[in-house]
Amino acid sequence: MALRNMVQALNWALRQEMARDERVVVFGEDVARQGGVFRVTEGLLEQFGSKRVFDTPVSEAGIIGISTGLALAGMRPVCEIQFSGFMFNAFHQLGLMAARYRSRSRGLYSVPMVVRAPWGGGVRALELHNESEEAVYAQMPGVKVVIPSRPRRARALLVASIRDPDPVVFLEPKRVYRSLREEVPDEEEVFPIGKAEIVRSGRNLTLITYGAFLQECLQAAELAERDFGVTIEVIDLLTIVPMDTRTIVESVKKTGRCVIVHEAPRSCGIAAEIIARINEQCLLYLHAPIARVTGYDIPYPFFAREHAYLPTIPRILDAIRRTLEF
Amino acid sequence: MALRNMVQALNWALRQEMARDERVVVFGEDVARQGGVFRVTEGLLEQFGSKRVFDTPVSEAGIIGISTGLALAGMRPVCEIQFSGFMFNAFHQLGLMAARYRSRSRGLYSVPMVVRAPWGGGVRALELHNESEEAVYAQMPGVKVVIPSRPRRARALLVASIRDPDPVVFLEPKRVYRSLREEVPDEEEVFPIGKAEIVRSGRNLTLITYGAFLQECLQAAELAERDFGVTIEVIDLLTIVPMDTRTIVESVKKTGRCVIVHEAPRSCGIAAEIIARINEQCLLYLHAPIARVTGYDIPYPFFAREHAYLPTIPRILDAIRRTLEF
Amino acid sequence: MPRQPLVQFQVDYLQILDENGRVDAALEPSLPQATLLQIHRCMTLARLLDRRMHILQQQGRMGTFPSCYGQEAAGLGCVLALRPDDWLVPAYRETSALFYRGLPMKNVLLFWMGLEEGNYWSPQLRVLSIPILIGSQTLHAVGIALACQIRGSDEVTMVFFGDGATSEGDFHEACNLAGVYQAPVVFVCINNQYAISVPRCLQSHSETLAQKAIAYGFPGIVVDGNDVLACYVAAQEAVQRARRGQGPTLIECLTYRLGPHTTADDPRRYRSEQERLQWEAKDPLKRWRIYLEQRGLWSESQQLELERELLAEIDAAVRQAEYDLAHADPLEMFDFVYAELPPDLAAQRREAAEHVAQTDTVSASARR
Amino acid sequence: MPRQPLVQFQVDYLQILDENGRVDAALEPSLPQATLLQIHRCMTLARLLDRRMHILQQQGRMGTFPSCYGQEAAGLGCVLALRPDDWLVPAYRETSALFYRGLPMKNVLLFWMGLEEGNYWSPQLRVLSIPILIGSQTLHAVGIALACQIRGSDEVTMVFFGDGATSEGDFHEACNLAGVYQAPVVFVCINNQYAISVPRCLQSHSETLAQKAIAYGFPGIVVDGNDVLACYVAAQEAVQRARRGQGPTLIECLTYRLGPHTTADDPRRYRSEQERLQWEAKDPLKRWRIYLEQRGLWSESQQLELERELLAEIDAAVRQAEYDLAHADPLEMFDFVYAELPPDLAAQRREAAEHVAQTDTVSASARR
Ligand SMILES: Cc1ncc(C[n+]2csc(CCOP(=O)(O)OP(=O)(O)O)c2C)c(N)n1
Ligand SMILES: Cc1ncc(C[n+]2csc(CCOP(=O)(O)OP(=O)(O)O)c2C)c(N)n1
Ligand SMILES: [Mg+2]
Ligand SMILES: [Mg+2]
Repeated sequence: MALRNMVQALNWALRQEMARDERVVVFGEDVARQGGVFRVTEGLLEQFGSKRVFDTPVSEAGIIGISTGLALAGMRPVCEIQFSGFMFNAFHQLGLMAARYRSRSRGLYSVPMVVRAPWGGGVRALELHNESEEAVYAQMPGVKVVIPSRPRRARALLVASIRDPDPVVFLEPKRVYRSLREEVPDEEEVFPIGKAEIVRSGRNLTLITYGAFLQECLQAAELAERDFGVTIEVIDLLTIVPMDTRTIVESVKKTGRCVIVHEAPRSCGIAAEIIARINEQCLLYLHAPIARVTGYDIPYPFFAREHAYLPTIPRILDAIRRTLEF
Repeated sequence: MALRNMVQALNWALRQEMARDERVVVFGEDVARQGGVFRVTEGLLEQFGSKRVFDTPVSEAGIIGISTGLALAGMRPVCEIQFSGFMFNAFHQLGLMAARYRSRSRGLYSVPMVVRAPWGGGVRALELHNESEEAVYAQMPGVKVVIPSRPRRARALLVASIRDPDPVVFLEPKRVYRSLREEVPDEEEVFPIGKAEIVRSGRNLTLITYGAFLQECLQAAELAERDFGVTIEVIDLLTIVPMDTRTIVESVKKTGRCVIVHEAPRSCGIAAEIIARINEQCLLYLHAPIARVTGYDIPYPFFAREHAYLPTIPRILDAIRRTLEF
Repeated sequence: MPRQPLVQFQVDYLQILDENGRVDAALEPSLPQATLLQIHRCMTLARLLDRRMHILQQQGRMGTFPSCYGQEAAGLGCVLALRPDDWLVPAYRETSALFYRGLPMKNVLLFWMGLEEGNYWSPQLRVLSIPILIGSQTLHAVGIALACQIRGSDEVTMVFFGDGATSEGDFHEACNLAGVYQAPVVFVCINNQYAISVPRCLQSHSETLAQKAIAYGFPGIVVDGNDVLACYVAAQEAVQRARRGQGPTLIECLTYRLGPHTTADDPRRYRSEQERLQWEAKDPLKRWRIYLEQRGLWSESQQLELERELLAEIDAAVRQAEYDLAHADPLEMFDFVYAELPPDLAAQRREAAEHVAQTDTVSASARR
Repeated sequence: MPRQPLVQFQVDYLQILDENGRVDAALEPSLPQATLLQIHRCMTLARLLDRRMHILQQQGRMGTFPSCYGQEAAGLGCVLALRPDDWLVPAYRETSALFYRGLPMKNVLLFWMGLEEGNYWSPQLRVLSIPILIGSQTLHAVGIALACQIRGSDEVTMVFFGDGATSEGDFHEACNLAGVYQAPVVFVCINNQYAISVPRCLQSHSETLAQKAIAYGFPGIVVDGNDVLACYVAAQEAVQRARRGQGPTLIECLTYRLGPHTTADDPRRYRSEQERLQWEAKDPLKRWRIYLEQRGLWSESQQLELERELLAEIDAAVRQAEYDLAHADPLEMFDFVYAELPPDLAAQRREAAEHVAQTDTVSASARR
């Protein structure tokens, strides 16, 4: 075991998978010589050479498009979009083309590719470098979406994504890239796509999140337990699409109360979908409305105002309190 | 008053607005000489000339992008995307650029444009000609989304959209383009963006929809009233973003039961958002889980299978029955 | 230092078999007789099938579909230059080329009858699914070409697209990436003069579409797209260049869609009958038949025999396709979304199953 | 008919003031003395501000920002050719050009301090907001140019973008549409040799970026981008062409980013010090100063005086910007999303207001 931050953990996953399977190729803007603007792909060029690790022009639709072609022809592309907001430039290639080759060809063709992208806000970055567009993928059937929150799972889920037979969008919460370290085993580790994880168990309220806000949620849970004399179950979704409804529903059946936290705009976000599923599968277990602590339905503000946009521990605590007191 | 189908009603709105305001220009693929593949823009070239009505190359990002520029410089562009699925090619221009000029420039610039697009399925069209991508726009703050269901409102809402100071995505349910006629007054008529309409009032269940499925919902409501001895309130959303939550919540407070119908994939769709809002604002009024009758979380199938994908009157009836019997 | 010329470029035009069937002997490629006849067969089949599909469509037995009438030569001529293990990425009008490549007619029928099964054929054909999103396939072709390049194999990828497609960002990004990586890909633009109603001159202000290659640093050439031989020779050159590791080529095939864009289209709204007649005189099939006859390879009676045979094949294929259509299970739409059906989607499948079964009875109730 | 040349093209190179400050008298434009001095002022201010911002960034008083060090001439030279009522669509490194145009320094500071207020200036400047999405602004420029064309006014639109931007689909669609409509727009590519770490040769396989214009049927030209005079003359020609209704032009300005891409970047990872030194020798400011001195317009003491003055202006602007930053109301982020705040969004604003107010106390509780 070694202590690794998320950047190192992801780099480790890429190294191991590239060594294990020579069909894996890595490319994107500034990923080769530069090693990625966040250094996730650092050293890969040196280790695997320029045939398997290469830079691209500034061309997001191109990156997703050639990635699709590489996958169609039997490779295992792992491409990078420099910031996930720039996925918008390639939504047609991803959502209409890559996501549907399997169904449009009735299984003759498939697109086993991974699209990695630094995702989310909170790092004082420029406009359009802070997007949380994950809910949009839910309306692009055929893709899977994974968002790790901590280094160990990040590594194990990236491995699973690379081995997955379908296109996976792998969103990396850049705010935790280097902010925490975990034991990440050197040996191979895979965590299944489609499984949420109960990272803290409790009886009085289910707190659901994913990505960077897991940290705030864990802290809020601790504070709430102490201040309100309850226990809180924290679920880390990890896979956003397809969602692990069962883990959610079982927890809510037990706790009867639920708060959901994400950075993305509220309307039609992931929290809305979770609420809808709880409504469908265990409405009568609810003691209180489910609360959403999310980004607002406004463009992510330039960074001087981002602290007012993003969920905070006080906002989460407040939602927990209201839900408990309801 | 004249009986008009939706194509005629929209054409009428365009003619009147172009005559009224010379800043209005109309363009898109095949909109000028051809008059649009569905003939919505028929005759405009002849009436207003090639400076104000023009064809474009096959270039969706280009269409939305120049439309943005035209609006920035004080024009009132009404562009057409030939089928709404091709909006994916321009999501970056719409969601990241057009939608945000007002906020990124703190009101110095604004983008008063309308993007029209035939939308939805059910007409035995090719792959990618049947998309219902409306929920995606909810994650692009700064745009408004309007989806009319019948000719009269279609006309009045298109007028409102053209006069709106912000970008409006105007989605036209192609399945009802020519399938029904209504009295549409010759004189100017405007219907406000942001208002839902109760098209049938009732006490036992709220049936919410928009677009082409209003017809099926009205029929299902009638059948349900007769078969189950209840009355059903049918709400036509008309504006999807920003949503008229108040009308929904008031209705559900009264009926205590709700079924939502749309063609789009289920997860993170408009129905999910409606459920979330009801959960937040009137959970305790609910007598039963809210039911979703929607497209499935799969790519819209090639047309031989579309009948099994789309909501049907039996599916709606079934959801109504289960919700009533819960 | 004054203003100086920095770079210069030229784009050529190639025609070998002219509109009257006269061949330029100096440029004439030597193709085996069997190939010459196979070309004729594929072009004739494409034309006959086009007519039949038009009827099927009018009878409501098929969806709207794009006619390939008048364009039978271009794609086929280019595809002649490929090896069987090369990749072919079609647009939606290269029926004759697909037949040459071995695609069963039933696939074409099923595709336009609205079944994904139309895109299911032998992987050995190395033909990618028919794309609907204009221009999108050019990027997939570059990706496939890169896969071959990375693996060190010498397969070439050929991709087709229309004049309209050249306006899309995807086309640009594909060409640019192909240039940068010197990918073994051949871009073939089937310039049929229209994108639905929009004429070529409104698609781009450039004198030719071939010159767009200059923007990416690789060669472009214009060929008579109704001349199988010119298409073949230009493609052969491009394929060899790609195979030798010398990068991509853009071939612009000048042709004309003699029919409507699709069965839903009325071309009289946007073009003159006179224009159409001018192009009809350049019909690729007529020209090819003269060429064969001049070489003593073809006769009127052979033609009649061939048409009889092909019509019978078409009848059989339509029967098979309609049988498949009638027996298609709607619920299979869930089965090819992911390699494995996720649990929640399985639940949606069960939900759909209830309604597919119920439909009859309940819709009967709806009709009461 | 044999293979024939069909079309031919040429792209020129233009330099007037060379690296050593020698001017080509035959090509030298005649600019008023005041303009020559104003150019010097704007370039010097851009360079000094760049340095100051670097310090502010390291002190945590500003976000990461893109340096314009070494590129002060290109944009400014081109903008000289515009009338005040022409439109300017910048990328994010044309600071000197924006100053020439009259943009207050405070705006530049606020923008990189993370406030939308940085993009709020007088509408009379006719300068569009600074774009972050690479290449996207080229389309907005074409739209603005079309608006002028439709209204029958003779304003021209000039748009800036980098070498990297030419790879984006948006750039392609913008050029293509501009060509088709013969829009009065001038495309100016600031080719600073890198897109972050990716060198020009990996951005496109074309010999020049200017030749991309050929793909759209309008002229392209390469100029020495560190030579204000060459940029001005090429832009002047292009602007006149556009104003006369003769359509767009693509100008490629060859320059070099002497600093890092942004303050977060370390250029040593991807380029040699030697390369940088070669380009440092071509510094546009050094060259301009020699030119002014040779014309008897500038002296060492004037330079010292100017720098003192500009540094004082910078100090004042930083103070103003930091004052504005300190007084910015976070909740205003709701107020410019739509012209009118929709009811549900107003509710979200109220929700946010509670938390912005509460933050202190509750976060204190979180710290307990
Ligand atoms: C991205 C996209 N935009 C628009 C369309 C609608 N559309 C279908 S065919 C067509 C014209 C394409 O013209 P061209 O590329 O010349 O091909 P052709 O039909 O002439 O063979 C258009 C605009 C589409 N299918 N995809
Ligand atoms: C659409 C998009 N893709 C990627 C980025 C990330 N990015 C920021 S600057 C840059 C390089 C741009 O290079 P160039 O156009 O040459 O401009 P320069 O920075 O050299 O002035 C990239 C890739 C972005 N901002 N937008
Ligand atoms: Mg065409
Ligand atoms: Mg650059």
